[in-house]
Amino acid sequence: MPMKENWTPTIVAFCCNWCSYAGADLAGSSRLSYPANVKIIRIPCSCRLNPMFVLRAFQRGADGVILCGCHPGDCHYTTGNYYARRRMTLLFSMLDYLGIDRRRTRVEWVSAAEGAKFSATMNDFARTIAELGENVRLGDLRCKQE
Amino acid sequence: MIERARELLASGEVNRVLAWEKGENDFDRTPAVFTADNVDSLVYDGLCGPNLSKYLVGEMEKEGKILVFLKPCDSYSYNQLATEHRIDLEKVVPIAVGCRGKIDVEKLRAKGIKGILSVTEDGDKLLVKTLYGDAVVENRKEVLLDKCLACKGKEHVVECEVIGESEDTTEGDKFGIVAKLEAMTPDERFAFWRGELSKCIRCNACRNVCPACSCVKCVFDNPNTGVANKAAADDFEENMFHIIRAFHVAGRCTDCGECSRVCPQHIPLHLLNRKFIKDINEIYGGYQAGAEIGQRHPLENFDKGDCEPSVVHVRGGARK
Amino acid sequence: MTNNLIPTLGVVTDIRVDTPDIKTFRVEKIGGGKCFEHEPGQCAMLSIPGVGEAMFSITSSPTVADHQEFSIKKCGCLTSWLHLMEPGQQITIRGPYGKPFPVDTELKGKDLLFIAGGVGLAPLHSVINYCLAKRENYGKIDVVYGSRSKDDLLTIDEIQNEWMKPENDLDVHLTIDRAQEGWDGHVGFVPNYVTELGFDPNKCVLVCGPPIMIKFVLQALDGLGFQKDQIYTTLELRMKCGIGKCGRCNIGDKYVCKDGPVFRFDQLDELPNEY
Amino acid sequence: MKKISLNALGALFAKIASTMKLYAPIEKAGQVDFYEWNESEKVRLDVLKTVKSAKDVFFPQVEDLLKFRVEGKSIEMNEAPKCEDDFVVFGVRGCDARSFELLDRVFLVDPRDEFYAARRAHGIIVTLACGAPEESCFCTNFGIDPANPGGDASAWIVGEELYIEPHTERGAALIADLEDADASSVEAAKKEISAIAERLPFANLDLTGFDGEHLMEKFDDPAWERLSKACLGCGTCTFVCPTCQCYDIRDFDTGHGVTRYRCWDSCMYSDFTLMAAENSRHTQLQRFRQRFMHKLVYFPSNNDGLYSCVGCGRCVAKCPQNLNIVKVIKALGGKKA
Repeated sequence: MPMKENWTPTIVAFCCNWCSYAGADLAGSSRLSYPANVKIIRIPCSCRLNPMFVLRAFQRGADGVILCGCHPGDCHYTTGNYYARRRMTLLFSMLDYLGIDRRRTRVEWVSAAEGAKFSATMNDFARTIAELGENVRLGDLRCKQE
Repeated sequence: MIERARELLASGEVNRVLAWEKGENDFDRTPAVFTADNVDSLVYDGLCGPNLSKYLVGEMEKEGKILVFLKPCDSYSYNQLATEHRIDLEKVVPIAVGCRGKIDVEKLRAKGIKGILSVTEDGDKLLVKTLYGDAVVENRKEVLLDKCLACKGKEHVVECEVIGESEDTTEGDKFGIVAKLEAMTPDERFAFWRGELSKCIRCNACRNVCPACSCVKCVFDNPNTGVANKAAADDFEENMFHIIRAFHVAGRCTDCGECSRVCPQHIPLHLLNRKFIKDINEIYGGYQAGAEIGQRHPLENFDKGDCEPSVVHVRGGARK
Repeated sequence: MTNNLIPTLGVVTDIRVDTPDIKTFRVEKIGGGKCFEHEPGQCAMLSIPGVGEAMFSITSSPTVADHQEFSIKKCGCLTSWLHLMEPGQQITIRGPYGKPFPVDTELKGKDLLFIAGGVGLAPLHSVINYCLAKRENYGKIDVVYGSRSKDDLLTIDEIQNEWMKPENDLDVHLTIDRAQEGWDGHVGFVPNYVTELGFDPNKCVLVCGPPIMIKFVLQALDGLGFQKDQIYTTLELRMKCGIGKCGRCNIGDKYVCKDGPVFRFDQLDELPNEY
Repeated sequence: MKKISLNALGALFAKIASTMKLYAPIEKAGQVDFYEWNESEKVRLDVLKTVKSAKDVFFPQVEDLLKFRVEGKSIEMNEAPKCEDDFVVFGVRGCDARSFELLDRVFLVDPRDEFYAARRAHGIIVTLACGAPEESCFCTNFGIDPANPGGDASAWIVGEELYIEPHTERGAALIADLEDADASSVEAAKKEISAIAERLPFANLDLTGFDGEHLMEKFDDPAWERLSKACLGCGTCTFVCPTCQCYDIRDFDTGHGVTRYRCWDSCMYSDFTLMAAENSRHTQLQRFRQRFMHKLVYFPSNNDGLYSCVGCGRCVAKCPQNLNIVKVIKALGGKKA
């Protein structure tokens, strides 16, 4: 598929309510910039992230998907992120196995105090995705036609 | 076997028997529930590929005990279903039966044998009668089901009465093909899976036969999930269905190989499941679903020292 | 040439709240007027793009000149969406589908008895109003209508103010399942009420309601001496195409969308009990 | 009668494909199905049965019906385009060719299906006789002759040559340039096919009693319980079947509009008849019975006794648990009549 003109990557960031969403908030209130094309979706805990959510984000036009949650050990629900960690490890590995670039998926632990880390992570991820180009392998053509 | 089934039926210990019967073709084997009236038509031989354990889930609603015959690999599915409380051990009498690997009629066809009328075993030889004359397959190992080439061994993991001898029919490393795929470039892998998955007709046979896919209502049938559909309208939906199908059974899949056996398009679906098994073994330590009742599987478990998902970025698989 | 699977656009010009879970929607063509002509008992496919399409019986009489109405109970995905709509919303509509009640043939000149339960009045509503508009064609008309409570009685205003007018010569017998404050009418289930009222068994009966009610109404009518070929009902099954091709709404070799939804009970008796 | 060497078929296909679309049995990832032909594809005329039948060509598994765009309270609607150009389906077996006539009885009767009708009007069918029928074939029970498969033109493979006999003008136009041939070798091949067809294990099924007259008797037969026992409720039999025509209509929200599409559905699925409140066929027994009753009783009752089965045997070969229509016919047929 030819690269669209003026293409900018669309990134979906799933953020846990207790740490990473607050981290994003802190980044904003500290006037740290992160790319405008990062769409944040708040989830109650990183382990709420159903693998289907990741796939559907790609279906509907995401070029990269990142999950942010509390640092291991700091989960508001004690252990949620440990489960999420295993699930995402396996899911990302499977996507890689199907030939979908592994750099399009990422997990980062961002605490409520780490506004700077949030901003840096997003900038870095957006740069990576921009280099990779548009996601054509795991998108839904019907959602792209316009 | 029929003898033993008849004995148990006569003693009243069980009131029905789950086993196999002959289908319309001489070589067809269909799962069936027998009672004392028709237990004589029970068949067990080298063609009885179907895994019976999932039928037990439906049988649990009925009164009385059921006798089920389990091949060594089926016993893993049985344990897994018992672990998930989908079968009530009080209502089942399992008997283990010997297995020397099951014959895949499709593989006979792939050998160019057309118009098969019957398949008879003679030691390691197979005598095949066809519309176009007879054929002989020297070694039955040439035409075993794919699942039998990754045999889990001759031991039954359910403690029960055993009838007959088993044989380990493993051929080479069961993760060999997975490893081969991992060694490809992402483009090659993508091309391979697109080619395979684009054949999918969404008949759901892989899902419905799977002993681990025992949800009462599948996400792909539930209109409220937003992903329910009857046909894959584009590439993405094919990918999504198969990723999610494999993911939902990850950690619970015993690698019974039924998904690949039933696929009308011969998509090697077990390679998706086996990838998860291989990853689990390598990252979280060796695990065999269904090895014993009551195991906690790796995805409902964790270790504080687990590696980060970024491990995917560094381990295995050729880089672009 | 019209394509049967392609709907036309309609606009919902009025929404009336009838009961806590039933609303009546008035649908017109864009620019006014009826989307199509229909006969009493026929259905139409309504749809909201992105939500789904479903079959609804047309509640208004064919004699209404400028619109069609649908009384719809909120029970599934599409109906919940319909209930969220506001007037002025466009929807898609296609139809009419199915065979109507034989109002101008078998039922003409007969005494009629309508028996409805809950939202089951919706399809009969069309027939009753049609009969009232052509009153001279029919003999005595009785309506037995029941629902769970007085708040669940559909179009009660119309029943009391229009149907019950003396010049209509139409008897309405209302009942609710359980006694309730502010209700001085009959209390009890529809089948029992039918037995209590004890109708003359030479009438033609049109019945619609929940399956359990229909089952017992049949027993009640049988007890009164009615024959099965005097009793008509209208059925509902899952439909997708409306034109007898998608394969889901069949009962035996009959398709509800094409050969029904109106069936006479002696016809149903010859079909498998899969409805 | 015309003929062409099998080696030269590629040139014939290229010539046809230069003016219109050409569908043929093509191998992809080890399986053969009808796909659009181009020079890089591998045509497999030697494979008797494609996995899916040829009905895809006229009634695709997924097709768009219309597109909506919703803005506020208003809706904009655009009908999907219908087939407007002629196309050729090459290598259809006799059973599949008959299945088109059965589908016509569903889709072309009033009110007719315009999407299907457009494809039917533009499709040119070249059939291929079955050189080596398989054990699962039972088309002869339904009056189909695997040696004379019909269509706009029929082809026979004899040795290294393909003989083609046109039946219609459109069929004749396709092969006008080929060299004329003598029909005698084809006659011999036909005899051979017929001889095998007679020896097929399911060649003589007793279909007496499968008609509208015995509807309730068949419906109430206690054998359904036993027959449906092993049914997984998957859709394999319905999706490989050339005559199954049930479909679903669904909406897909693309984020910038709504696409309404139609796709195959299966009466074997638990949600096939599910409504908001209830399900008229809630057990697998009922669903299993529906499929076979439809093919063997309901359809003939509405269509002058024609069965909605062409005996292609795909379900016989593909059912994961080896349940099939032959088993049903044998269990319920013949008796009582």
